[in-house]
Amino acid sequence: MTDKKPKNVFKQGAIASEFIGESIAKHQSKTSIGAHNIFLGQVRADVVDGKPISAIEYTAYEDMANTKFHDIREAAFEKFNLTCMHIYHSLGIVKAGEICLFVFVSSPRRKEVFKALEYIVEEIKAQVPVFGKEIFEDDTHQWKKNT
Amino acid sequence: MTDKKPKNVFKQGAIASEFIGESIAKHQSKTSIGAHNIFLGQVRADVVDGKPISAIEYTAYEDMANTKFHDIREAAFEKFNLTCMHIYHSLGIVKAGEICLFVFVSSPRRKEVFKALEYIVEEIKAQVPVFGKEIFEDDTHQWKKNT
Amino acid sequence: MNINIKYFGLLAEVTQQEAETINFEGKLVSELLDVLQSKYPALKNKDFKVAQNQELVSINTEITGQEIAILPPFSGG
Amino acid sequence: MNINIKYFGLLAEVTQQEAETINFEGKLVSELLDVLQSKYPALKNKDFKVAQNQELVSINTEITGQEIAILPPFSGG
Repeated sequence: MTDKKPKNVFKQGAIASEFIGESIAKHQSKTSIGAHNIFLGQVRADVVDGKPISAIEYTAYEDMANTKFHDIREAAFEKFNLTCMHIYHSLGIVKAGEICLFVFVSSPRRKEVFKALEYIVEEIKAQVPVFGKEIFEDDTHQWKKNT
Repeated sequence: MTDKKPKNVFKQGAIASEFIGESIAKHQSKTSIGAHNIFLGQVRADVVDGKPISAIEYTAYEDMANTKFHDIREAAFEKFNLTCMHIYHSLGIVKAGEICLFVFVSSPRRKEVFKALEYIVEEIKAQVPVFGKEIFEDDTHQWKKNT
Repeated sequence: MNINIKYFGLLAEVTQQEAETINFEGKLVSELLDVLQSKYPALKNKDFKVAQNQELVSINTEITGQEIAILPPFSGG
Repeated sequence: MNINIKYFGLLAEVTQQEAETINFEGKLVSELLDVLQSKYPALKNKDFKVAQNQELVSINTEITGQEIAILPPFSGG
């Protein structure tokens, strides 16, 4: 199913593991699905100049970001044989070890979900105006760069 | 981390969504992880000659299967930069819509998890002696064939 | 020598058992399969692989193991 | 004309604000950037993209929109 209007992909704070479990449970009534593939982005406690990152604070150009998420979604449904797709991204503070990105695709066939999930995640990293401020334990910060 | 001895990958019956959520939660203390990728195989209610499949009953040559799962695990750790890997496969009855395979890989970097997960799932399909009996609502059956 | 043979999936249906012990005096996997296919003619039309000591082997392999498994196409996941 | 300018991430730090309205009499994105870089000299050394009406545009694009966003490198996920 594709939605015609951009919906809000952002969630305030970290994405809870229970929420992910419940999302999986909701798909068990869809018996045409044979394969799910889930990507989770987790905040790493990278050490920079001896100081570990304790959290990332995410901000976004929200309207443009939701439009881009929508475009990525539509393009993925166009390219791949998908039954469902869900994307959630955090805004605000997400601590090291917590989850900041949850992408969930489902299809009758496994080959489709592998291709689709990698496509969607790479598109999100490249196309969506979200900005991560990496905060150290001493309250200094640096701006996250995607590689 | 790699284990030196094959462990039992099989679980009796379907894999619960709560179990998956809890597995994700357990990884939040591992703050070197930046990306998780999860594959879930779900039993499809395919219709054959007008009859829908209501469940799959899985059997396996268990000792050989656990050895093969172990070999796949070791090979994946060798090939890819992974922090963790978990594989669970159902035995016995799994109803349409329920989950029969759960593969979970984690790494500092996303590129690694995409390559690793697809490798592991394809290897499981090709190398592990597990057999699915597709059961129709009228209690007739046919033997599952992987494509 | 006595060999333990295990049958799985469709092949356990065809042979109507999951395991049996047979006395085998030959040398190669192919000879053992001749014996089994005489005993269970329906095996001839089936697609299967043979594992010896949990490793797949070709029909030209010498039988050295005590445990032989007759495996239909794998269909996990 | 009046243009609403939004700044994000590092660029909001550099300009010390998240949004402002400026009166702009030029035509191209490049001319607007000249104005902003005069106002905020630290912008000159920064890597950023410009979005007009939520689409990325090049510096040779004509300004037609009321909302321009100055965006540092994306770092979602």
